[in-house]
Amino acid sequence: GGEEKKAADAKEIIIGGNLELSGAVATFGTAMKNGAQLYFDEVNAAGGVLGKQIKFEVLDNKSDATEAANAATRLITQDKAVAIMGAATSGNTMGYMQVATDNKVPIITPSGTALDVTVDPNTKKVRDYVFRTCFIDPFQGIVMANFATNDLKAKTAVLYVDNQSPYAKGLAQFFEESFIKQGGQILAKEAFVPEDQDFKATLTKIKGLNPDVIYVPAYYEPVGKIVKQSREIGINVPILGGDGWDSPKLPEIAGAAALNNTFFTNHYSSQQDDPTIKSFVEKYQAKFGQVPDTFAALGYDTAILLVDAVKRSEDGTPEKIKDALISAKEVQAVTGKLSFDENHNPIKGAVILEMKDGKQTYKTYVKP
Amino acid sequence: MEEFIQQLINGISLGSIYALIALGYTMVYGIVKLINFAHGDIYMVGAYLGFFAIAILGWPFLPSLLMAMAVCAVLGVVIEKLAYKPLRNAPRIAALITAIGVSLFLEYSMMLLVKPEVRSFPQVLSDVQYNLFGSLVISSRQVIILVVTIALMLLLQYIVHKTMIGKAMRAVSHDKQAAQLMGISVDNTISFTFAIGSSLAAAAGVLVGIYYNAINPLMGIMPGLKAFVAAVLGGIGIIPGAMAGGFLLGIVEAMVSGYGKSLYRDPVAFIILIIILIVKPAGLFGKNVREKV
Amino acid sequence: MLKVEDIHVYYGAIYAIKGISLEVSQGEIVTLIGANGAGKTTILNTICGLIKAKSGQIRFEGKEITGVATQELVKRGLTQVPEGRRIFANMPIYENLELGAFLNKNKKEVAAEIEKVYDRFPRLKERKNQLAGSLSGGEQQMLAMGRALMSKPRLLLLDEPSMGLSPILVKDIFSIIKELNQQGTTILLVEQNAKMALSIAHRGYVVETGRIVLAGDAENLLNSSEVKKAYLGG
Amino acid sequence: MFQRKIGKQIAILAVLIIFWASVQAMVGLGIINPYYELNLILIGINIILAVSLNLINGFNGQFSLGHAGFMAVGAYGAAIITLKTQLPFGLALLFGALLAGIFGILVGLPTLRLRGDYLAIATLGFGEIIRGVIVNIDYIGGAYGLSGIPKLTNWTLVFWLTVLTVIVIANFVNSTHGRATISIRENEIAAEAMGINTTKYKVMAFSIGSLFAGLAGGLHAHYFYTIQPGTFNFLKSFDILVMVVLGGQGSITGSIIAAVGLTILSAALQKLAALRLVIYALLLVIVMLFRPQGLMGTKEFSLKMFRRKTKDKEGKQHGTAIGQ
Amino acid sequence: MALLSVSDLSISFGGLRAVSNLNLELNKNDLAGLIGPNGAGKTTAFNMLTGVYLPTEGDIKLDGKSLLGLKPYQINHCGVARTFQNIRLFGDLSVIDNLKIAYHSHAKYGVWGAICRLPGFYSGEKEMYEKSMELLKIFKLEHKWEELANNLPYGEQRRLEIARAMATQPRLLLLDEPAAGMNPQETHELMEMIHWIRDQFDLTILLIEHDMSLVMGVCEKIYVLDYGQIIAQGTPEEIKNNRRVIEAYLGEEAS
Ligand SMILES: Nc1ncnc2c1ncn2[C@@H]1O[C@H](COP(=O)(O)OP(=O)(O)OP(=O)(O)O)[C@@H](O)[C@H]1O
Ligand SMILES: Nc1ncnc2c1ncn2[C@@H]1O[C@H](COP(=O)(O)OP(=O)(O)OP(=O)(O)O)[C@@H](O)[C@H]1O
Ligand SMILES: [Mg+2]
Ligand SMILES: [Mg+2]
Repeated sequence: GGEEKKAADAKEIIIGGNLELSGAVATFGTAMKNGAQLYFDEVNAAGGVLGKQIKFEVLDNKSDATEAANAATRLITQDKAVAIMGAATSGNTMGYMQVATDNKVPIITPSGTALDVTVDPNTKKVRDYVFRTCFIDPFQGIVMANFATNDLKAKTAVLYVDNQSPYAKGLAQFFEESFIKQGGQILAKEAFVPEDQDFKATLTKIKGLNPDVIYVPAYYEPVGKIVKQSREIGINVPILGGDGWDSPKLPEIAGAAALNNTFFTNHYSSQQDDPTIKSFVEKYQAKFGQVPDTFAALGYDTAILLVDAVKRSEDGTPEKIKDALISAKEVQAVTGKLSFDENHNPIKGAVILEMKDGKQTYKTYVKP
Repeated sequence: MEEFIQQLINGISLGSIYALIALGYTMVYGIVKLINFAHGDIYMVGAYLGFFAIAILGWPFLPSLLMAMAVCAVLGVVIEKLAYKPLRNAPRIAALITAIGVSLFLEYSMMLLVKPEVRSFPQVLSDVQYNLFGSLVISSRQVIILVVTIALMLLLQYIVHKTMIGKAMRAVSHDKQAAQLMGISVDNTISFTFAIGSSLAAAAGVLVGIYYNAINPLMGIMPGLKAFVAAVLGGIGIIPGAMAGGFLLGIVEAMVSGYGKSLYRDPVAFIILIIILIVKPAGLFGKNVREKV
Repeated sequence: MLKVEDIHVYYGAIYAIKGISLEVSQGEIVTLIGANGAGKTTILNTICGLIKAKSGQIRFEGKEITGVATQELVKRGLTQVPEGRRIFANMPIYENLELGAFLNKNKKEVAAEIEKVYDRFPRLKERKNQLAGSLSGGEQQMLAMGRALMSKPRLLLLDEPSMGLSPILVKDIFSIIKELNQQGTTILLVEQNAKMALSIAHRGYVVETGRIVLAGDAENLLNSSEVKKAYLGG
Repeated sequence: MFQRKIGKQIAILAVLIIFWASVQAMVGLGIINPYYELNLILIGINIILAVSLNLINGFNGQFSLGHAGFMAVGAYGAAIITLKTQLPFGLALLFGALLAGIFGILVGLPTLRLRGDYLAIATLGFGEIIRGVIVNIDYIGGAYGLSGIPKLTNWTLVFWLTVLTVIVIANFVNSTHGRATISIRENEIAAEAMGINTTKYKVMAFSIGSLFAGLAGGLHAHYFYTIQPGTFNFLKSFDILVMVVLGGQGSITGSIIAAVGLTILSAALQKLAALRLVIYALLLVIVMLFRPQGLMGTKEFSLKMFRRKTKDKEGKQHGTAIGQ
Repeated sequence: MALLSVSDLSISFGGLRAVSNLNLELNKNDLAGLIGPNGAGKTTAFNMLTGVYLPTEGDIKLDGKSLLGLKPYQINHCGVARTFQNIRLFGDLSVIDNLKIAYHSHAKYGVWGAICRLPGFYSGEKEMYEKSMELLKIFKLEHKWEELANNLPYGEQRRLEIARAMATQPRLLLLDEPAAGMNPQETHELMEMIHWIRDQFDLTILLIEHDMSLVMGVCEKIYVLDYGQIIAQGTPEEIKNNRRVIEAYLGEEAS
């Protein structure tokens, strides 16, 4: 019966959310959901797109790849979503992208940075229906390696990675390659798991190696503890990281003083004078009572990209939305003016931020 | 050599946290024979209560700690009355599943209540780094946690083995009906056990929250698991065993990270654990008492 | 002293006690005899509050005790030596005895009581630091008796105290029971060993499948032909 | 007696074929959409997991918390074969299952002298070791996991393999070997004294259980395109354990009912995010409070349960507490 | 040659020498008793005979073959079966399953036969069922075959334990207090049964018991253990009148 009802005839446009609302990375998924919801609400308040309201249908994938596939199947076949946003991690995105591809529904992961998400590593072909809003691992890794060699004059480095996160491992890999290519030396590769509380054993070992810099591509919660404990045991060298660091929580956990002499790559700086950024930060704070982190910003931007694509698709069908995404041009978003390259990765530059007395300060901008 | 000692310090400091949580775990197990999987989550609730008192109400450290302990003691007793007591005569595994249920309930109702994000404590306990013999570093908080752990271990050991209520606890653990025939109130004794166990968990939660300075609703899962491992390693139900197990686990982890590959820390730690268990099937302190036939 | 009136007890769907009334007066030894599964243990457990009766009344020293918690009854001077000993296996003998006097907060008195028990059962003194679980069956029975005496009960319920004991100890146990009685403890004794039980008891009840089928003076029961046939081995 | 068994078996087979065919038809007609089909497949996989864990925990009375680890071995074993060789899917599944079974023996032999909670910790540790090792092997994808696994699992395959699992385990359990296994749960000392080689049967239960967990893993890997070490952590083992206990330890039909029920419940609550786990947790506690022995206890669900009320004794065979 | 010969068997638990230098000889078809005060070491001796405890010294030979170091199940396969002082039935299983489990070592089909339900399975199961029912008849439990073992009254549980031991088809049967908890009537029936199975199955029986009516009534030879040592052995008459036994065990006025 209702099977035939096409998205085009429906009263609402259903956009799916396949996000981590429970389980290990529930924080990320929740922030993304908030960010996206903020934008969808704005759009709906302004009359919606294509004359329809947007309904953001979010399912919890429990931070698990299998559940992500489960949720995607439901969003597509039950809820008739025309596009899906998610998941927060590369792994969970990879868990469900094949479901979307099989059903020809475009998906955008706000923060799945692994290369393989959009490009099949075996065939080297781009995955038609998969997009992302964030950097890819190589870009951030390389940018930071360059910064370490050129600006910090580092010759030796230690990698300290979240062992369960493909994101962290990806960044580390490209940092390593690029750093070595420029004549640097990696003294050791160490790992932790995100639930760890105590890092002192490994840090003691790292201290003994006496590197020029330590690269810690990971999310802010363990990073905060790592920075704090490094300083406690007397490691004073620069500590470097990626966009996972961006959170108002970081200085709270690590302590402002400990964070001095740390640097990380990011999409934008919440201190930047850009009006888009300013208004986003204000609106988010008004609605959710806290400063947005990267995940919230990426969720917001993903929503912008999706709405833009729906608008340009004219009929709101998944196929057309996909085409519209491919042709997205300079869409003004919080994390930059976004377009997609041939591998469905956003073309955007990175900023390098330095933490000074608990504040992010803008260091340099690196063009894509 | 110096690095080795530093790693030993790191291991003991990490281990004292496992031990601190394991104490309550092992005591409840010893008396009620229940693997209280919710223990790690009471630890989490304790941390949040401490956070609430210190960060929101602006209370000083000690009253906050005591409040968290008291509230969690009540929470533990309530959980026992509602979820475990009706299952006293049921198969042990039923209570275990209920405990898993309670654990999930605490985690996710807290997630709804306080949101999933991390919180950090204001700095209430001053933290001083001491440098010993040049480059050895030890912090005042590490010392505090270690001292608290040992003190609580001794206190618990005293309560369980030397006081009459402790003897009652052991009697109840062995045979509830026979204990009643001695004039012991089983309900009160078990409530007391849960109250102590839960307030210990809360104390651990507040201390660890302040020490690592980050708490979230799922923070109890891993330490809960590690503490359980520590308790088993030491011989579950045996109070000094829990402490030894915690220290051992901490030291093993530190040594593997420091001298082996941190990439393989958890697998190696577990392999060592399994080997220890194969050699000592009842844990380090457990006597492998054969059932009298 | 104890008055049980028409109690009915169920284990789930199993109807174990089908209306039993009995009475024990101050200073008496009363024995319950009956086959396996007749319901003797159930009666004792109901009296001391470990099982709840579906209906019926139990009065102890004039006060209604139906539904009163076991530990409260112990306080009031009623305790039981349970079937199968139920000693605390992972505690040494002396701790078992200490627990017997759980309600007595006077350390000196407790110590004196323990000495009395040791005098009665020297074997326990020899092994006072041994874990109770590794004692032999007979040793455990002695411990169970001694432990119950620690609370200085006025009414003592004994459930098959002679089970698994060597003949010499059986005699000992029975003479101890008699002696206890002479020193003022009222005793309700459940026994398989009907002959011995009736020989020290004042009165007896015969229980069969949850009902009392015969009651009377111990001597009469000992000589009744039905009892002889069923419980005295011809 | 033999005749009657054959009659019964044919009847059961007929019911199964009818069930399978009607689902198949409804899938074809689109009455069962891919989402429902996915859940049917999940149900099948969960049944295999629960029934196989029940053999270890329920029938043999050993407390294993490492079932997800064996599932991981099967999943990776099978996926590697399909991804890195040209061998057919059937062989891949078999390889995964056998590999898990071998791991079962390897884990079983040294750890079976441990009892109760000590065994639980050792098996849990084993599951975590497997995961920790997989995370570090780049050849099999490391933390990324393996992706691009072809979708070879389908409803028909899952259905018949679930049936096969249930039959094999039920037949094992309802035989002298099964009784030997159960006697260890009941009283190990007595079992040993009655001539039962307890080590042999413990290892057997462990390896058969893990073999089927491996099979479930292989099916899982080839349905969801990708597998990651994180999927097989101890929380997954808990999930399976919950199914076993909820259904009744020692009841195969209980495990089946619980696996079906919990899978549906999980799907039904999907929209509720954190609230879903609160509800799930409450349900878990409530069910355990009202039925501590699990839904079925150690009994099996059968039509006889209804017949017995009207027509006593007559219909009974040499049926026992173990059930038929 | 003796069926069972125990020489200088000793065991210590920590400092406690529970059994010391125990010597025993049982010939085929003997029906012997092992008595002694509580804690004398009788059960411990059984535990060593059946491989539950490893003796610290001494040897146990069955038909000339040493049983030392064998696991309990291996000793059972050699033909030694036992009952336990504290009943150890498979409580949540039916009466007949308890027996079928004991028949396991004589089962006629393998694991594959079971899983694939080969014809051998059905005939094997049928045989086990029939043999178990036969035993149940002998022990007057056939009407309770479907009952859970836990639900049997105590006396019947004791009988079932003996029946279960018999199902392993032993040559030597060890009974630990088989009459405990039975009333005189039941004890009397048990005595006759022990006699009967000894003759019927060509068994050798060694039993521990405190009920003197049973021991004196059924045993042809009695060993008395005290503090882990044999203090007397002989016929019931000799034992009854042995001063040391009276002092240590029977008590005065032993009629
Ligand atoms: N916990 C229980 N659950 C179910 N039924 C029980 C329980 N305890 C006892 N029964 C049943 O209640 C009846 C009475 O048992 P009880 O133990 O009181 O008998 P008894 O006279 O003490 O026997 P014995 O001489 O063997 O000790 C028996 O049929 C027994 O099977
Ligand atoms: N595992 C053990 N650890 C320590 N002591 C033990 C152990 N097993 C038995 N004993 C001791 O060995 C002695 C003999 O015990 P055993 O059980 O053999 O006695 P028994 O002759 O069977 O007595 P009963 O007739 O009372 O059953 C006892 O003193 C007992 O305390
Ligand atoms: Mg009784
Ligand atoms: Mg004995």
